[in-house]
Amino acid sequence: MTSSIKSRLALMAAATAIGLAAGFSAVTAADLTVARSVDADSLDAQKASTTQSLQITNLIFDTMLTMDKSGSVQPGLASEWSMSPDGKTYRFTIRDGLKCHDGSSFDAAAAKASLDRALSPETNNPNLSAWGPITGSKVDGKALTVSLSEPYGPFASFLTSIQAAFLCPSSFASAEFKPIGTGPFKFVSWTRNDSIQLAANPDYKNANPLIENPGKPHIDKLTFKVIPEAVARMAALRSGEADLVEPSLEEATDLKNDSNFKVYAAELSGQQMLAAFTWKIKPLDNPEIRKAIGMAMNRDAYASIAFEGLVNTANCPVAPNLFSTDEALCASWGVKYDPEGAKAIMEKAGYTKDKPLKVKLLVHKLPGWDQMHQIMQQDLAAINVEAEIETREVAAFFDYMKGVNEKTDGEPAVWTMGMSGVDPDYLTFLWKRPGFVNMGLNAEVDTMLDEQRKLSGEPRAAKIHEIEKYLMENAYAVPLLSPGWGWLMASNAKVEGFKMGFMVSLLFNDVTVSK
Amino acid sequence: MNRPHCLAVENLRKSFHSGGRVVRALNGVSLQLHQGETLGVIGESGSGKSTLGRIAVGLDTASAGSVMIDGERLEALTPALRRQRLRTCQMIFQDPYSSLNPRLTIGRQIGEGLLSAGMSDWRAIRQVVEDLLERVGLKREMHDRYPHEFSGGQRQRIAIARALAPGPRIVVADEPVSALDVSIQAQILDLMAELQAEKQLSYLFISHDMAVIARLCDRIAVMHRGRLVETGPARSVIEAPAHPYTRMLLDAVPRFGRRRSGARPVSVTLPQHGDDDVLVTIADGHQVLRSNGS
Amino acid sequence: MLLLILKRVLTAFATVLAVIVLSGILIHLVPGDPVTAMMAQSVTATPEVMAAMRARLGLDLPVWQQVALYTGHVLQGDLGMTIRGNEPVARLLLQRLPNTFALAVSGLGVALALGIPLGFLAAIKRGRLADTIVMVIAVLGVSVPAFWLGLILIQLFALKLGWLPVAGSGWRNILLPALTLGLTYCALVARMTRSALIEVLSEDYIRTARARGLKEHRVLLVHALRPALISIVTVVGLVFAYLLGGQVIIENVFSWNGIGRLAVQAMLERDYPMIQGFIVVFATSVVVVSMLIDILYGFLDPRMRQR
Amino acid sequence: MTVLSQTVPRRPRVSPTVLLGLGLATIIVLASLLAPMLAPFDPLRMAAGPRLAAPSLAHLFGTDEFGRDLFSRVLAGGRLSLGIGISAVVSGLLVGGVVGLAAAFGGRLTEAVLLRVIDVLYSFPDTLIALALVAFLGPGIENATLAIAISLVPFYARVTYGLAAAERSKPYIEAARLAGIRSGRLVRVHVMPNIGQSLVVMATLGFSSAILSAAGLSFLGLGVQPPSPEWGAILASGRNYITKAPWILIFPGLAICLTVLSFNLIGDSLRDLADPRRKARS
Repeated sequence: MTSSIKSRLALMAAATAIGLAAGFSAVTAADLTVARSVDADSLDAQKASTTQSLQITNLIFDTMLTMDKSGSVQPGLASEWSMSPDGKTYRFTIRDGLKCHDGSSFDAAAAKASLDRALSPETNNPNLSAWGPITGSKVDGKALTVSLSEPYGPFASFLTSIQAAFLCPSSFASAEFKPIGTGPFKFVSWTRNDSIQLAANPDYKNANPLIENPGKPHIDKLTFKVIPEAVARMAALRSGEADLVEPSLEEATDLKNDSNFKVYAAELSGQQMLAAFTWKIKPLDNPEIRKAIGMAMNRDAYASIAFEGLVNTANCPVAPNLFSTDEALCASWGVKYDPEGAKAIMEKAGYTKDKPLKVKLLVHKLPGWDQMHQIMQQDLAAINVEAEIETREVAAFFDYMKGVNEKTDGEPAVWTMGMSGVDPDYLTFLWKRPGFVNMGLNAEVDTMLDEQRKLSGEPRAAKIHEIEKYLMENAYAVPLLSPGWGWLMASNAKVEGFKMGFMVSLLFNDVTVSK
Repeated sequence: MNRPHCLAVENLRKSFHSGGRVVRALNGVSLQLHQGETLGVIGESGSGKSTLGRIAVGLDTASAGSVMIDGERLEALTPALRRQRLRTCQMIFQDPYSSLNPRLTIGRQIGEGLLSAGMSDWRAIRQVVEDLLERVGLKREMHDRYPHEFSGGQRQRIAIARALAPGPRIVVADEPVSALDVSIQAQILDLMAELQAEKQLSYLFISHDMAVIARLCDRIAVMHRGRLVETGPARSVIEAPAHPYTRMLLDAVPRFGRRRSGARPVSVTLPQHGDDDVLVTIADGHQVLRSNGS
Repeated sequence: MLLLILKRVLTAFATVLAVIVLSGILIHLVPGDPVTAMMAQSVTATPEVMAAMRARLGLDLPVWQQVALYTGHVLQGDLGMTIRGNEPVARLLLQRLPNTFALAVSGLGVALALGIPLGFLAAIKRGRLADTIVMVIAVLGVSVPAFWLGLILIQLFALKLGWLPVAGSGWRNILLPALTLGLTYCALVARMTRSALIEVLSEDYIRTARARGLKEHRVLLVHALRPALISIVTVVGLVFAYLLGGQVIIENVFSWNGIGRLAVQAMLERDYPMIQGFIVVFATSVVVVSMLIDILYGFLDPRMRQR
Repeated sequence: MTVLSQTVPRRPRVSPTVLLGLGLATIIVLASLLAPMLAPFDPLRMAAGPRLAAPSLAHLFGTDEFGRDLFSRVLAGGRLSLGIGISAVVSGLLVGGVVGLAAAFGGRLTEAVLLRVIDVLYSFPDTLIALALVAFLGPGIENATLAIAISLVPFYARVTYGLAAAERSKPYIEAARLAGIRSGRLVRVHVMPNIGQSLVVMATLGFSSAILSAAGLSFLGLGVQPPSPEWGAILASGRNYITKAPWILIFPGLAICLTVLSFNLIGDSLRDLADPRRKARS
């Protein structure tokens, strides 16, 4: 493992030299304005929980490791790393000459300070559990050594994620948090719900394999504006007020076919949409009924009509492109679209046109999803299931679902949700009891989920497949589409080199704006 | 002086808060209304006479002082008992238009007083109401008409009927004829006089019009700036007014003014009264407020 | 007079205090809490993490204790920190108040600039066709859904004509939301102007003025409009206090960074200190505005000044 | 409509604005009531025509993103919007009326307490109240209606109190009090019939604002849920087609406008008639 990393580093050093030479001529100093629908809620990467926050913090801070397109882990702040044979100790060698935005240097001691803060209960880190069973860390020259109480397979992947940012100690030295990191952009100002201003970090050295530009980003100033209304965002893009926006789904296809605009989709979003059931409530406790409902869902229509053909159907309970995900394998376990067959099952169970099964369709608001639910409602009606749609705001929705999933009687419900991450370990978060919004299943699943965490490589992949097979054969989940939210961006044609990374991270290092 | 009084007020005070200023409407007024008499209260607008009337029937409460009916202090009673005692006090309002509910037949409005007095059979109530209508000079079949079908004078007759329905012994009439034509005024005053004799009513008759007061009242009480400045038998007050304010009021009435002096008074300086000032008896039952020390 | 002001201030203070306590209790009685709302999108929050977070934020205390603590802090001038983002509530509110204020003032400005002339016209043409047309136009303004009008205005002015920007906080950005707001409230102003003028015009002194042979426009502008303004001021006060609460939908459509959006966001996120901070500031500004209106009222009406 | 039978005969000259309002309102109410008969398609049926088709003879208002017939949806939406308006106003008026009357006739302490509460609530923008309530209650047609009703309560309480307090000091009420009539009967027999007309007028105006609030809530995604063709909900889900298929936005928007306009015109004119100052003078 270690040797391959070294060779890769050498390659990168060469690439850096070429990039620098080529870079100077192409670079035009420019400002870029991005318009999003929602603002960040915090720029403290260890406290933020929303994608919109992490999209920003990911520009200010770096991660210890990075991930390439194939999903394998690469160096980041650490130039190399190793894992002890028992899988309980990790050693990260921090790169030389790393500079924080305020001029201080980022070394192993700084990394330890940041890790300690991430793990401290004082911090209220929403992602605390994802760091794994860490028992301690120590500085060893240029290296940071982290010890765990037991093997934790997803650890390296997690360290590449936008939730695992390493902060410079100066950012949390005083009572008020200052976003100071080592990332490609420096924090300038933030007016909540209005705009965030960032400036290029002139000292930046890139390690992310998704990025070509080895040094300072080409653009000088980066402004994130909040424009909640999609119509207004589109108007801003068309009028040139913004260069890059979250487009409305309804117009994205048109933009795609218009040479004045470009549309970007995050293939590496790690996002997955699922339909789930209140399986503790009759008659949804019957896997056959759940399967019938899954068979009624016309996922192709959801993708082509509700999402204007901008997303793909997905077959696994885990997003495509993540470790071990095998779409073909999943397809063989799951249900297939078969409304006739589904109707037959329902009628056999006593649900006819005149006496339909009444369920709630519990959902939360997102572009595309709203339309998908309307088609879904029609799909269900075709198999004698009368579904009443109940939409909530995201925050209220999951809070509400917690209560719904706890119940063992009452009105049965079908509900939809999305999940994203860089590692299939999020299955643990979802399905291990009590599970996300109380959706945890049973002891058998709990055991399998614990086991996969202790494994790595092929054995871990096999265990994950076992879990996925169980989930799908019992129809606890119906995988729908991927990706599903905020994965689209659109720009005018003058913008070059914009990319989207894992978990819908936004990469501006290579961006240039032609006149 | 020693005749029994049915209504008495003692040292009544009332202040209002208006726009941050305190307005003193009554500054310690004591007065008795004797059984069967008509006591006229006269004064310019703002002198507190209407406030006095409203307090007497319970529409307002005094800031200090007490109201007695048949010698019983109302403040000491429970609210229920107070309401019961106050039922013997009724009021006739100035404006015959706004004092009747435009959306209720006059029969119902008169009958309500009977209802709350304990009658529950609307047929019986109707009989009594029709009798009352007839008594105040209206036709029985007007029972089912609405107020807007009547003239001002007729309305005031209805108002009188309504005031009489609960069988009161005391009637406070607050400028009952000032909104009516002069020709109608006389008819209403005559009606009131007839009814008084017939039902042994006591009237507290409030007016700013000395001519009206003189016509109807046995005794007169003159109010000025929340104080009682002169009180006495009607004749005595009119013929020998002792307070400058009373004189000024009489001067304004051609009939009385001319007879008294024959010439216009040059100017009148009215004394400023304080709380120490006392009513001094100058003739039998005739008292006047004298400034202390001045 | 001084006593009156003092009494006013005390009543206002008591009102605000009552609002804080009442709203505090109500907010805490509603199911759902900020921690669950915050963790809704988090992939890795466990129940233990969330419980710890609740304890740190004091959300595990009984409701009355939380409300009492909060009220105490407010009395010391401390509105607390938001649960999301851990920022001072007061700073966030202060950041937005100028925006909301600016939008309220300019929206009101448009409403007056359109409403007074329309009402004036309707009043002098009373009962004629012009009156009907003017009033229908004015009422139309209040009948259009603001968000719909907003979208159409954006489409027209920002996209088709390219005259005005879509989002931001410069002076050119305020034009579209101010116009939308102004059209909404111009009907109210026009109505009030019309009926106030009609009333004034029937007064004796206007007839006298006309009889004296004064020029008609002088009668209207000098003798009629000024007294009519008194009634308009009352409406303006009401509308202004109302606008200060933030125009949630308008602010969303035009990406105007005002207090209404902040409030709604806080409600969706169950950010208690933020919600309460909004209520405190809002209740206070309503009280202050209504006091100022009373004073202005006094200046316009000489009879009131004397009292 | 009771308003008119009561008011119009009293004043022979009916203003043209009220006629315009009445005409519009009649058409809208009739169209909504007869929607099932008039609509050429099932408003929920997808693929009744091509997606996003422009208005044509087959689809008078065009079709939406699912190929549903917009004309049928707008017709069906009328029932929903009017229904929400009516139920919100009736319940808001009922509760607000009782609170207002209680404040006016419930004794000095009740009056002071209730007035303070009403005043504070009244000062909050009603959209904000409705929004907060829906955010807490969860969206849906019932909750939205409830939220709008509640947001109207302070308004109606305030108006009822104002009218009742003005009525309270009139001599005929005092006379009735002197006759020994208790508050309950006083309110029922004397006050209500006299302020009822003004309340009905206020209800007409509240009805307009309720329809607008419902549309606003739906627009924010917190009101009536798709696929229900409530006007605001159609606007909300169709708004991103503003450049591609503007008819999805135009027709339901116009429907809201005209409905609200008609009831505003009726309410405004009736308010003039019911204005006590004017009545006193005539």
